Amino acid sequence: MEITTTEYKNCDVIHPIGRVDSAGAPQLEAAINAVTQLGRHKIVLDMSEVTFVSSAGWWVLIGAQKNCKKHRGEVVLACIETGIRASLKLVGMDDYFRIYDEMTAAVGNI
Amino acid sequence: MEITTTEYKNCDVIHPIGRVDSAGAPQLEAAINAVTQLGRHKIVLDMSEVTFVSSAGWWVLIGAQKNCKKHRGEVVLACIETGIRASLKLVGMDDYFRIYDEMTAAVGNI
Amino acid sequence: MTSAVFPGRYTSLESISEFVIQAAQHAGLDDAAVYAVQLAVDEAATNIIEHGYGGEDLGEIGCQCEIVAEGLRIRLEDHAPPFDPQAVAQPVLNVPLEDVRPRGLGLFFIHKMMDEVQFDFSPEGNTLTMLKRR
Amino acid sequence: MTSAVFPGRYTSLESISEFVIQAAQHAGLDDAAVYAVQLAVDEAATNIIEHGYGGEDLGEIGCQCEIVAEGLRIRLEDHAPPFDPQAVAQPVLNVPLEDVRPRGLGLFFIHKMMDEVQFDFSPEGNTLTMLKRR
Ligand SMILES: Nc1ncnc2c1ncn2[C@@H]1O[C@H](COP(=O)(O)OP(=O)(O)O)[C@@H](O)[C@H]1O
Ligand SMILES: Nc1ncnc2c1ncn2[C@@H]1O[C@H](COP(=O)(O)OP(=O)(O)O)[C@@H](O)[C@H]1O
Repeated sequence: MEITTTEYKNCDVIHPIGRVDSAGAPQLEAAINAVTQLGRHKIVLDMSEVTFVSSAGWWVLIGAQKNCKKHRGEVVLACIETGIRASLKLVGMDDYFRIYDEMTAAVGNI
Repeated sequence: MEITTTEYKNCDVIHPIGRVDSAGAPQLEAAINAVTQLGRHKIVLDMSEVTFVSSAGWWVLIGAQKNCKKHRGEVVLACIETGIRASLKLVGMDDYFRIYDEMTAAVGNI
Repeated sequence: MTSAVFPGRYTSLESISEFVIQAAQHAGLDDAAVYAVQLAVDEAATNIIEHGYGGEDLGEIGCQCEIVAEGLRIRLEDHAPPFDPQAVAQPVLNVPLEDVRPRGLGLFFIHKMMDEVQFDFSPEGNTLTMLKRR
Repeated sequence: MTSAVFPGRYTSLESISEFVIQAAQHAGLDDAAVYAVQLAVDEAATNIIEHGYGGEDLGEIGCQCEIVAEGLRIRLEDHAPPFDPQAVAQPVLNVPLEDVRPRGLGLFFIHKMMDEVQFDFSPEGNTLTMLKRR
Protein backbone atom coordinates (compact mmCIF):
# COMPACT_ATOMS: atom_id res chain seq x y z
CA MET A 1 0.00 0.00 0.00
CA GLU A 2 1.20 3.46 -0.93
CA ILE A 3 0.33 6.21 1.55
CA THR A 4 0.84 9.95 1.04
CA THR A 5 0.48 12.42 3.89
CA THR A 6 0.02 16.13 3.23
CA GLU A 7 0.27 18.62 6.05
CA TYR A 8 -1.97 21.68 5.78
CA LYS A 9 -2.33 24.48 8.29
CA ASN A 10 -5.68 23.19 9.57
CA CYS A 11 -5.26 19.45 9.26
CA ASP A 12 -3.32 16.57 7.75
CA VAL A 13 -4.62 14.63 4.78
CA ILE A 14 -3.69 10.95 4.61
CA HIS A 15 -4.20 9.36 1.21
CA PRO A 16 -3.71 5.58 1.08
CA ILE A 17 -3.85 3.77 -2.23
CA GLY A 18 -5.07 0.18 -2.36
CA ARG A 19 -6.36 -2.33 0.16
CA VAL A 20 -6.48 -1.72 3.90
CA ASP A 21 -6.44 -5.37 4.94
CA SER A 22 -4.36 -7.14 7.62
CA ALA A 23 -1.27 -6.52 5.49
CA GLY A 24 -2.01 -2.84 4.89
CA ALA A 25 -3.57 -1.84 8.22
CA PRO A 26 -0.25 -1.61 10.10
CA GLN A 27 1.09 0.74 7.41
CA LEU A 28 -1.94 2.96 7.75
CA GLU A 29 -1.54 2.89 11.52
CA ALA A 30 2.09 3.96 11.16
CA ALA A 31 1.13 6.82 8.83
CA ILE A 32 -1.50 8.04 11.30
CA ASN A 33 0.90 7.74 14.23
CA ALA A 34 3.50 9.75 12.34
CA VAL A 35 1.01 12.61 12.26
CA THR A 36 -0.32 12.35 15.82
CA GLN A 37 3.20 12.09 17.24
CA LEU A 38 3.74 15.63 15.95
CA GLY A 39 0.86 16.71 18.16
CA ARG A 40 -1.44 17.03 15.15
CA HIS A 41 -4.83 15.38 15.67
CA LYS A 42 -7.05 16.65 12.87
CA ILE A 43 -6.84 14.06 10.14
CA VAL A 44 -8.77 13.75 6.91
CA LEU A 45 -8.61 10.30 5.38
CA ASP A 46 -8.86 10.59 1.62
CA MET A 47 -10.38 7.20 0.80
CA SER A 48 -10.85 7.91 -2.90
CA GLU A 49 -8.26 5.31 -3.90
CA VAL A 50 -8.91 2.78 -1.17
CA THR A 51 -10.53 -0.25 -2.76
CA PHE A 52 -11.09 -2.39 0.32
CA VAL A 53 -11.16 -2.12 4.11
CA SER A 54 -11.32 -5.19 6.37
CA SER A 55 -12.00 -5.20 10.11
CA ALA A 56 -8.24 -4.85 10.65
CA GLY A 57 -8.45 -1.50 8.85
CA TRP A 58 -11.54 -0.36 10.75
CA TRP A 59 -9.88 -1.09 14.07
CA VAL A 60 -6.98 1.12 13.10
CA LEU A 61 -9.39 3.93 12.22
CA ILE A 62 -11.42 3.43 15.39
CA GLY A 63 -8.24 3.54 17.46
CA ALA A 64 -7.12 6.68 15.68
CA GLN A 65 -10.50 8.31 16.22
CA LYS A 66 -10.37 7.58 19.95
CA ASN A 67 -6.86 9.01 20.22
CA CYS A 68 -7.58 12.11 18.13
CA LYS A 69 -10.80 12.93 19.97
CA LYS A 70 -8.90 12.69 23.25
CA HIS A 71 -6.63 15.43 21.89
CA ARG A 72 -9.48 17.70 20.72
CA GLY A 73 -8.95 16.49 17.18
CA GLU A 74 -10.84 14.17 14.90
CA VAL A 75 -10.53 11.69 12.07
CA VAL A 76 -12.94 12.41 9.22
CA LEU A 77 -13.39 10.19 6.19
CA ALA A 78 -13.81 11.39 2.63
CA CYS A 79 -14.69 9.87 -0.73
CA ILE A 80 -15.50 6.33 0.47
CA GLU A 81 -16.40 3.78 -2.17
CA THR A 82 -19.98 2.42 -1.85
CA GLY A 83 -19.11 -1.16 -0.91
CA ILE A 84 -16.72 -0.03 1.79
CA ARG A 85 -19.22 2.44 3.13
CA ALA A 86 -22.01 -0.14 3.16
CA SER A 87 -19.89 -2.52 5.23
CA LEU A 88 -19.10 0.28 7.71
CA LYS A 89 -22.77 1.12 8.00
CA LEU A 90 -23.66 -2.53 8.46
CA VAL A 91 -21.73 -2.69 11.72
CA GLY A 92 -23.02 0.70 12.85
CA MET A 93 -19.53 2.15 12.84
CA ASP A 94 -20.36 4.92 10.40
CA ASP A 95 -21.67 6.80 13.44
CA TYR A 96 -18.12 7.11 14.74
CA PHE A 97 -16.95 9.21 11.79
CA ARG A 98 -18.07 12.28 9.93
CA ILE A 99 -18.05 11.21 6.30
CA TYR A 100 -17.84 13.58 3.33
CA ASP A 101 -18.23 12.96 -0.37
CA GLU A 102 -15.71 15.66 -1.26
CA MET A 103 -12.24 16.44 0.01
CA THR A 104 -12.97 20.17 0.08
CA ALA A 105 -15.90 19.64 2.43
CA ALA A 106 -13.90 17.28 4.63
CA VAL A 107 -10.95 19.65 4.94
CA GLY A 108 -13.25 22.68 5.31
CA ASN A 109 -15.28 21.15 8.11
CA ILE A 110 -12.69 19.38 10.24
CA MET B 1 -22.39 35.11 -13.89
CA GLU B 2 -23.47 32.24 -11.65
CA ILE B 3 -21.98 32.26 -8.15
CA THR B 4 -22.27 29.48 -5.55
CA THR B 5 -21.22 29.99 -1.94
CA THR B 6 -20.57 27.03 0.35
CA GLU B 7 -20.13 27.56 4.05
CA TYR B 8 -17.73 25.19 5.80
CA LYS B 9 -16.72 25.22 9.43
CA ASN B 10 -13.33 26.78 8.70
CA CYS B 11 -14.09 29.02 5.76
CA ASP B 12 -16.48 29.89 2.96
CA VAL B 13 -15.87 28.83 -0.60
CA ILE B 14 -17.12 31.16 -3.32
CA HIS B 15 -17.33 29.60 -6.75
CA PRO B 16 -18.14 32.00 -9.62
CA ILE B 17 -18.72 30.66 -13.11
CA GLY B 18 -17.84 32.80 -16.11
CA ARG B 19 -16.33 36.24 -16.64
CA VAL B 20 -15.54 38.65 -13.83
CA ASP B 21 -15.69 41.83 -15.93
CA SER B 22 -17.41 45.15 -15.20
CA ALA B 23 -20.75 43.39 -15.55
CA GLY B 24 -19.83 40.47 -13.28
CA ALA B 25 -17.65 42.22 -10.68
CA PRO B 26 -20.59 43.75 -8.75
CA GLN B 27 -22.17 40.30 -8.46
CA LEU B 28 -18.94 38.88 -7.08
CA GLU B 29 -18.70 41.79 -4.67
CA ALA B 30 -22.24 41.11 -3.47
CA ALA B 31 -21.46 37.41 -2.95
CA ILE B 32 -18.36 38.28 -0.91
CA ASN B 33 -20.24 40.88 1.13
CA ALA B 34 -22.96 38.35 1.89
CA VAL B 35 -20.28 36.23 3.57
CA THR B 36 -18.39 38.97 5.41
CA GLN B 37 -21.61 40.50 6.71
CA LEU B 38 -22.07 37.26 8.66
CA GLY B 39 -18.78 38.02 10.37
CA ARG B 40 -17.01 35.36 8.33
CA HIS B 41 -13.75 36.53 6.80
CA LYS B 42 -11.95 33.42 5.62
CA ILE B 43 -12.84 33.07 1.97
CA VAL B 44 -11.51 30.68 -0.64
CA LEU B 45 -12.22 31.79 -4.17
CA ASP B 46 -12.58 28.74 -6.38
CA MET B 47 -11.51 30.21 -9.74
CA SER B 48 -11.63 26.91 -11.62
CA GLU B 49 -14.53 28.05 -13.77
CA VAL B 50 -13.65 31.72 -14.06
CA THR B 51 -12.57 32.36 -17.62
CA PHE B 52 -11.66 36.04 -17.38
CA VAL B 53 -10.92 38.71 -14.79
CA SER B 54 -10.63 42.39 -15.72
CA SER B 55 -9.33 45.19 -13.49
CA ALA B 56 -12.89 45.63 -12.23
CA GLY B 57 -12.72 42.10 -10.88
CA TRP B 58 -9.26 42.54 -9.35
CA TRP B 59 -10.40 45.67 -7.50
CA VAL B 60 -13.23 43.70 -5.95
CA LEU B 61 -10.79 41.04 -4.80
CA ILE B 62 -8.28 43.60 -3.53
CA GLY B 63 -11.04 45.33 -1.59
CA ALA B 64 -12.21 42.03 -0.15
CA GLN B 65 -8.66 41.10 0.84
CA LYS B 66 -8.19 44.41 2.68
CA ASN B 67 -11.46 43.96 4.54
CA CYS B 68 -10.89 40.30 5.43
CA LYS B 69 -7.35 40.91 6.67
CA LYS B 70 -8.66 43.70 8.88
CA HIS B 71 -10.89 41.07 10.48
CA ARG B 72 -8.13 38.47 10.96
CA GLY B 73 -9.33 36.64 7.91
CA GLU B 74 -8.07 36.26 4.38
CA VAL B 75 -9.07 35.77 0.76
CA VAL B 76 -7.14 32.96 -0.92
CA LEU B 77 -7.39 32.08 -4.57
CA ALA B 78 -7.50 28.57 -5.98
CA CYS B 79 -7.30 26.99 -9.41
CA ILE B 80 -6.61 30.11 -11.47
CA GLU B 81 -6.39 29.71 -15.22
CA THR B 82 -2.92 30.58 -16.66
CA GLY B 83 -3.89 33.68 -18.62
CA ILE B 84 -5.70 35.17 -15.66
CA ARG B 85 -2.81 34.38 -13.37
CA ALA B 86 -0.27 35.87 -15.78
CA SER B 87 -2.20 39.15 -15.92
CA LEU B 88 -2.32 39.26 -12.11
CA LYS B 89 1.40 38.65 -11.92
CA LEU B 90 2.06 41.30 -14.54
CA VAL B 91 0.71 44.00 -12.27
CA GLY B 92 2.44 42.57 -9.22
CA MET B 93 -0.86 41.86 -7.54
CA ASP B 94 -0.23 38.16 -7.12
CA ASP B 95 1.72 39.12 -3.98
CA TYR B 96 -1.52 40.18 -2.32
CA PHE B 97 -2.99 36.68 -2.41
CA ARG B 98 -1.97 33.18 -1.46
CA ILE B 99 -2.72 31.13 -4.55
CA TYR B 100 -3.24 27.37 -4.59
CA ASP B 101 -3.53 24.93 -7.46
CA GLU B 102 -5.93 22.69 -5.55
CA MET B 103 -9.04 23.43 -3.57
CA THR B 104 -8.03 21.00 -0.84
CA ALA B 105 -4.79 22.88 -0.24
CA ALA B 106 -6.56 26.25 -0.29
CA VAL B 107 -9.21 25.16 2.20
CA GLY B 108 -6.66 23.29 4.33
CA ASN B 109 -4.30 26.26 4.58
CA ILE B 110 -6.61 29.22 5.04
CA MET C 1 -14.71 -24.85 -10.40
CA THR C 2 -11.45 -22.98 -9.80
CA SER C 3 -9.08 -23.65 -6.95
CA ALA C 4 -5.78 -22.32 -5.67
CA VAL C 5 -3.51 -22.66 -2.66
CA PHE C 6 -1.96 -19.64 -0.98
CA PRO C 7 0.80 -19.28 1.62
CA GLY C 8 -0.72 -18.36 4.98
CA ARG C 9 0.52 -14.82 5.23
CA TYR C 10 -1.14 -11.42 5.11
CA THR C 11 0.35 -10.47 1.77
CA SER C 12 -1.60 -13.41 0.31
CA LEU C 13 -4.85 -11.63 1.13
CA GLU C 14 -4.66 -9.50 -1.98
CA SER C 15 -4.12 -12.54 -4.25
CA ILE C 16 -6.89 -14.43 -2.50
CA SER C 17 -9.19 -11.42 -3.02
CA GLU C 18 -8.35 -11.22 -6.69
CA PHE C 19 -9.04 -14.92 -7.06
CA VAL C 20 -12.48 -14.77 -5.45
CA ILE C 21 -13.44 -11.46 -7.06
CA GLN C 22 -12.89 -13.00 -10.46
CA ALA C 23 -15.01 -16.02 -9.57
CA ALA C 24 -17.72 -13.79 -8.10
CA GLN C 25 -17.85 -11.75 -11.28
CA HIS C 26 -17.99 -14.87 -13.40
CA ALA C 27 -20.85 -16.07 -11.23
CA GLY C 28 -22.75 -12.92 -12.19
CA LEU C 29 -22.82 -11.30 -8.74
CA ASP C 30 -23.40 -7.55 -8.64
CA ASP C 31 -20.80 -5.10 -7.32
CA ALA C 32 -22.19 -5.06 -3.78
CA ALA C 33 -22.19 -8.88 -3.67
CA VAL C 34 -18.65 -9.03 -5.06
CA TYR C 35 -17.49 -6.68 -2.30
CA ALA C 36 -19.33 -8.80 0.27
CA VAL C 37 -17.58 -11.96 -0.92
CA GLN C 38 -14.22 -10.18 -0.88
CA LEU C 39 -14.80 -9.00 2.69
CA ALA C 40 -16.00 -12.38 4.03
CA VAL C 41 -13.10 -14.25 2.44
CA ASP C 42 -10.55 -11.69 3.62
CA GLU C 43 -11.82 -11.94 7.20
CA ALA C 44 -11.89 -15.73 7.10
CA ALA C 45 -8.39 -16.00 5.65
CA THR C 46 -7.08 -13.48 8.19
CA ASN C 47 -8.58 -15.60 10.98
CA ILE C 48 -6.97 -18.77 9.63
CA ILE C 49 -3.56 -17.05 9.67
CA GLU C 50 -4.00 -15.16 12.95
CA HIS C 51 -6.04 -17.54 15.08
CA GLY C 52 -5.79 -20.88 13.27
CA TYR C 53 -2.08 -21.15 12.49
CA GLY C 54 -1.26 -18.52 15.12
CA GLY C 55 0.98 -16.46 12.87
CA GLU C 56 2.26 -15.94 9.35
CA ASP C 57 3.94 -18.63 7.25
CA LEU C 58 2.85 -21.55 9.41
CA GLY C 59 0.52 -23.21 6.91
CA GLU C 60 -1.41 -22.87 3.70
CA ILE C 61 -4.88 -21.76 2.74
CA GLY C 62 -6.77 -23.60 0.03
CA CYS C 63 -9.51 -21.80 -1.82
CA GLN C 64 -12.15 -23.29 -4.11
CA CYS C 65 -14.77 -21.31 -5.99
CA GLU C 66 -17.73 -23.02 -7.58
CA ILE C 67 -20.42 -21.31 -9.63
CA VAL C 68 -23.68 -22.97 -8.65
CA ALA C 69 -27.32 -22.44 -9.57
CA GLU C 70 -27.89 -20.06 -6.62
CA GLY C 71 -24.69 -18.06 -7.07
CA LEU C 72 -21.15 -18.66 -5.81
CA ARG C 73 -19.96 -21.28 -3.35
CA ILE C 74 -16.55 -20.72 -1.77
CA ARG C 75 -14.61 -23.21 0.29
CA LEU C 76 -11.57 -22.25 2.39
CA GLU C 77 -9.37 -25.06 3.68
CA ASP C 78 -6.62 -25.13 6.28
CA HIS C 79 -4.79 -27.56 8.52
CA ALA C 80 -4.76 -25.54 11.69
CA PRO C 81 -6.21 -26.82 15.00
CA PRO C 82 -10.03 -26.72 15.07
CA PHE C 83 -12.00 -24.17 17.07
CA ASP C 84 -15.58 -23.79 18.20
CA PRO C 85 -17.34 -21.01 16.30
CA GLN C 86 -20.37 -21.33 18.59
CA ALA C 87 -18.25 -20.36 21.57
CA VAL C 88 -17.26 -17.03 20.04
CA ALA C 89 -19.07 -14.07 21.62
CA GLN C 90 -20.92 -11.56 19.45
CA PRO C 91 -19.13 -8.25 19.00
CA VAL C 92 -20.44 -5.32 21.02
CA LEU C 93 -21.76 -2.85 18.47
CA ASN C 94 -23.68 0.41 18.60
CA VAL C 95 -21.97 1.59 21.78
CA PRO C 96 -20.27 4.96 22.36
CA LEU C 97 -16.90 5.26 20.69
CA GLU C 98 -14.97 5.02 23.99
CA ASP C 99 -16.57 1.65 24.71
CA VAL C 100 -15.72 0.03 21.38
CA ARG C 101 -13.31 -2.86 21.86
CA PRO C 102 -11.28 -3.90 18.85
CA ARG C 103 -12.28 -7.52 18.53
CA GLY C 104 -14.80 -9.81 17.04
CA LEU C 105 -15.83 -8.10 13.83
CA GLY C 106 -14.45 -10.78 11.51
CA LEU C 107 -16.94 -13.58 12.13
CA PHE C 108 -19.73 -11.00 12.29
CA PHE C 109 -18.81 -9.71 8.83
CA ILE C 110 -18.58 -13.25 7.47
CA HIS C 111 -22.09 -14.10 8.65
CA LYS C 112 -23.55 -10.76 7.52
CA MET C 113 -21.92 -10.83 4.11
CA MET C 114 -22.69 -14.41 3.12
CA ASP C 115 -26.02 -16.22 2.79
CA GLU C 116 -24.76 -19.55 4.15
CA VAL C 117 -21.75 -20.15 6.38
CA GLN C 118 -20.65 -23.56 7.58
CA PHE C 119 -17.55 -24.62 9.49
CA ASP C 120 -16.44 -28.28 9.30
CA PHE C 121 -13.55 -29.72 11.25
CA SER C 122 -12.04 -33.16 10.62
CA PRO C 123 -8.64 -34.80 11.07
CA GLU C 124 -7.92 -34.09 7.38
CA GLY C 125 -8.37 -30.37 7.94
CA ASN C 126 -10.85 -27.58 8.48
CA THR C 127 -13.28 -26.33 5.89
CA LEU C 128 -15.30 -23.15 5.80
CA THR C 129 -18.01 -23.31 3.16
CA MET C 130 -19.83 -20.10 2.25
CA LEU C 131 -22.56 -19.41 -0.25
CA LYS C 132 -23.34 -16.02 -1.78
CA ARG C 133 -26.60 -15.91 -3.70
CA ARG C 134 -26.88 -14.08 -7.00
CA MET D 1 -11.74 42.29 -41.73
CA THR D 2 -14.71 41.79 -39.42
CA SER D 3 -16.61 44.56 -37.70
CA ALA D 4 -19.51 44.93 -35.33
CA VAL D 5 -21.25 47.55 -33.26
CA PHE D 6 -22.26 46.97 -29.67
CA PRO D 7 -24.50 48.93 -27.28
CA GLY D 8 -22.38 50.75 -24.72
CA ARG D 9 -23.27 48.74 -21.65
CA TYR D 10 -21.37 46.31 -19.47
CA THR D 11 -23.32 43.28 -20.61
CA SER D 12 -21.92 43.95 -24.09
CA LEU D 13 -18.42 43.16 -22.78
CA GLU D 14 -18.97 39.43 -23.12
CA SER D 15 -20.14 39.73 -26.75
CA ILE D 16 -17.25 42.08 -27.56
CA SER D 17 -14.85 39.54 -26.02
CA GLU D 18 -16.30 36.69 -28.04
CA PHE D 19 -15.99 38.80 -31.18
CA VAL D 20 -12.30 39.64 -30.65
CA ILE D 21 -11.38 36.18 -29.32
CA GLN D 22 -12.63 34.66 -32.55
CA ALA D 23 -10.61 37.15 -34.63
CA ALA D 24 -7.52 36.58 -32.47
CA GLN D 25 -7.78 32.84 -32.96
CA HIS D 26 -8.24 33.27 -36.70
CA ALA D 27 -5.15 35.48 -36.70
CA GLY D 28 -3.20 32.55 -35.27
CA LEU D 29 -2.44 34.08 -31.88
CA ASP D 30 -1.55 31.67 -29.09
CA ASP D 31 -3.69 31.28 -25.95
CA ALA D 32 -1.71 33.82 -23.93
CA ALA D 33 -1.99 36.40 -26.72
CA VAL D 34 -5.71 35.71 -27.12
CA TYR D 35 -6.18 36.35 -23.41
CA ALA D 36 -4.10 39.53 -23.69
CA VAL D 37 -6.29 40.83 -26.52
CA GLN D 38 -9.43 39.97 -24.58
CA LEU D 39 -8.17 41.85 -21.52
CA ALA D 40 -7.04 44.96 -23.43
CA VAL D 41 -10.31 45.22 -25.35
CA ASP D 42 -12.40 44.63 -22.23
CA GLU D 43 -10.57 47.40 -20.37
CA ALA D 44 -10.82 49.78 -23.31
CA ALA D 45 -14.52 49.13 -23.83
CA THR D 46 -15.18 49.51 -20.10
CA ASN D 47 -13.42 52.89 -20.19
CA ILE D 48 -15.49 54.05 -23.15
CA ILE D 49 -18.69 53.23 -21.26
CA GLU D 50 -17.55 54.43 -17.83
CA HIS D 51 -15.37 57.43 -18.62
CA GLY D 52 -16.22 58.26 -22.25
CA TYR D 53 -19.99 58.13 -22.30
CA GLY D 54 -20.13 58.46 -18.54
CA GLY D 55 -22.54 55.60 -18.00
CA GLU D 56 -24.35 52.70 -19.61
CA ASP D 57 -26.59 53.00 -22.67
CA LEU D 58 -25.40 56.46 -23.68
CA GLY D 59 -23.64 55.48 -26.94
CA GLU D 60 -22.29 52.68 -29.04
CA ILE D 61 -18.94 50.95 -29.40
CA GLY D 62 -17.70 49.95 -32.83
CA CYS D 63 -15.16 47.19 -33.12
CA GLN D 64 -13.10 46.25 -36.17
CA CYS D 65 -10.68 43.33 -36.31
CA GLU D 66 -8.18 43.01 -39.12
CA ILE D 67 -5.76 40.16 -39.59
CA VAL D 68 -2.51 41.73 -40.79
CA ALA D 69 0.95 40.42 -41.56
CA GLU D 70 2.20 41.03 -38.01
CA GLY D 71 -0.85 39.63 -36.24
CA LEU D 72 -4.14 41.23 -35.28
CA ARG D 73 -5.13 44.90 -35.49
CA ILE D 74 -8.16 46.00 -33.49
CA ARG D 75 -9.93 49.32 -33.72
CA LEU D 76 -12.46 50.51 -31.15
CA GLU D 77 -14.64 53.48 -32.07
CA ASP D 78 -16.90 55.70 -30.00
CA HIS D 79 -18.52 59.13 -30.12
CA ALA D 80 -17.85 60.21 -26.58
CA PRO D 81 -15.95 63.40 -25.71
CA PRO D 82 -12.20 63.12 -26.25
CA PHE D 83 -9.72 62.81 -23.37
CA ASP D 84 -5.98 63.13 -22.99
CA PRO D 85 -4.33 59.76 -22.42
CA GLN D 86 -1.00 61.46 -21.72
CA ALA D 87 -2.50 63.24 -18.75
CA VAL D 88 -3.44 59.99 -17.02
CA ALA D 89 -1.15 59.12 -14.10
CA GLN D 90 0.49 55.70 -13.90
CA PRO D 91 -1.06 53.34 -11.37
CA VAL D 92 0.79 52.85 -8.10
CA LEU D 93 1.87 49.21 -8.12
CA ASN D 94 4.04 47.05 -5.91
CA VAL D 95 3.02 48.77 -2.72
CA PRO D 96 1.74 47.17 0.49
CA LEU D 97 -1.85 45.98 0.27
CA GLU D 98 -3.20 48.76 2.51
CA ASP D 99 -1.78 51.38 0.15
CA VAL D 100 -3.30 50.00 -3.03
CA ARG D 101 -5.85 52.43 -4.48
CA PRO D 102 -8.46 50.97 -6.82
CA ARG D 103 -7.83 53.03 -9.92
CA GLY D 104 -5.77 53.20 -13.04
CA LEU D 105 -5.17 49.60 -13.95
CA GLY D 106 -7.14 49.66 -17.19
CA LEU D 107 -4.83 51.77 -19.38
CA PHE D 108 -1.85 50.00 -17.80
CA PHE D 109 -3.23 46.62 -18.85
CA ILE D 110 -4.00 47.93 -22.36
CA HIS D 111 -0.40 49.10 -22.85
CA LYS D 112 1.10 45.95 -21.29
CA MET D 113 -1.09 43.55 -23.22
CA MET D 114 -0.77 45.09 -26.68
CA ASP D 115 2.28 45.78 -28.81
CA GLU D 116 1.02 49.06 -30.25
CA VAL D 117 -1.62 51.36 -28.77
CA GLN D 118 -2.79 54.57 -30.39
CA PHE D 119 -5.58 56.96 -29.45
CA ASP D 120 -7.01 59.26 -32.15
CA PHE D 121 -9.62 61.88 -31.50
CA SER D 122 -11.50 63.76 -34.21
CA PRO D 123 -14.88 65.44 -34.57
CA GLU D 124 -16.15 62.28 -36.29
CA GLY D 125 -15.32 60.23 -33.20
CA ASN D 126 -12.58 58.62 -31.17
CA THR D 127 -10.53 55.67 -32.30
CA LEU D 128 -8.31 53.37 -30.30
CA THR D 129 -6.10 51.26 -32.55
CA MET D 130 -4.20 48.37 -31.04
CA LEU D 131 -1.89 45.78 -32.56
CA LYS D 132 -1.11 42.38 -31.10
CA ARG D 133 1.78 40.64 -32.81
CA ARG D 134 1.63 36.93 -33.55
N1 LIG E 1 -9.88 -19.83 11.95
C1 LIG E 1 -9.93 -19.70 13.28
N2 LIG E 1 -9.19 -20.48 14.09
C2 LIG E 1 -9.24 -20.35 15.42
N3 LIG E 1 -9.99 -19.45 16.06
C3 LIG E 1 -10.74 -18.63 15.33
C4 LIG E 1 -10.76 -18.70 13.91
N4 LIG E 1 -11.62 -17.74 13.44
C5 LIG E 1 -12.09 -17.12 14.53
N5 LIG E 1 -11.58 -17.63 15.65
C6 LIG E 1 -11.90 -17.21 17.04
O1 LIG E 1 -13.01 -16.35 16.98
C7 LIG E 1 -12.73 -15.08 17.55
C8 LIG E 1 -13.45 -13.99 16.84
O2 LIG E 1 -12.91 -13.84 15.53
P1 LIG E 1 -13.25 -12.58 14.70
O3 LIG E 1 -14.72 -12.36 14.75
O4 LIG E 1 -12.64 -12.72 13.37
O5 LIG E 1 -12.60 -11.39 15.49
P2 LIG E 1 -11.08 -11.14 15.91
O6 LIG E 1 -10.23 -11.81 14.89
O7 LIG E 1 -10.97 -9.66 15.87
O8 LIG E 1 -10.96 -11.67 17.28
C9 LIG E 1 -11.23 -14.98 17.48
O9 LIG E 1 -10.71 -14.12 18.45
C10 LIG E 1 -10.79 -16.42 17.68
O10 LIG E 1 -10.77 -16.72 19.04
N1 LIG F 1 -12.30 56.30 -23.01
C1 LIG F 1 -12.00 57.20 -22.08
N2 LIG F 1 -12.65 58.39 -22.05
C2 LIG F 1 -12.39 59.29 -21.10
N3 LIG F 1 -11.48 59.14 -20.14
C3 LIG F 1 -10.78 57.97 -20.11
C4 LIG F 1 -11.00 56.97 -21.08
N4 LIG F 1 -10.18 55.95 -20.79
C5 LIG F 1 -9.46 56.30 -19.71
N5 LIG F 1 -9.82 57.52 -19.30
C6 LIG F 1 -9.24 58.25 -18.14
O1 LIG F 1 -8.09 57.57 -17.71
C7 LIG F 1 -8.19 57.21 -16.34
C8 LIG F 1 -7.49 55.88 -16.10
O2 LIG F 1 -8.19 54.86 -16.72
P1 LIG F 1 -7.92 53.37 -16.35
O3 LIG F 1 -6.46 53.15 -16.40
O4 LIG F 1 -8.74 52.51 -17.20
O5 LIG F 1 -8.34 53.23 -14.84
P2 LIG F 1 -9.71 53.50 -14.14
O6 LIG F 1 -10.78 53.25 -15.14
O7 LIG F 1 -9.72 52.50 -13.03
O8 LIG F 1 -9.66 54.91 -13.65
C9 LIG F 1 -9.65 57.19 -16.08
O9 LIG F 1 -9.95 57.41 -14.71
C10 LIG F 1 -10.17 58.30 -16.96
O10 LIG F 1 -9.98 59.54 -16.31
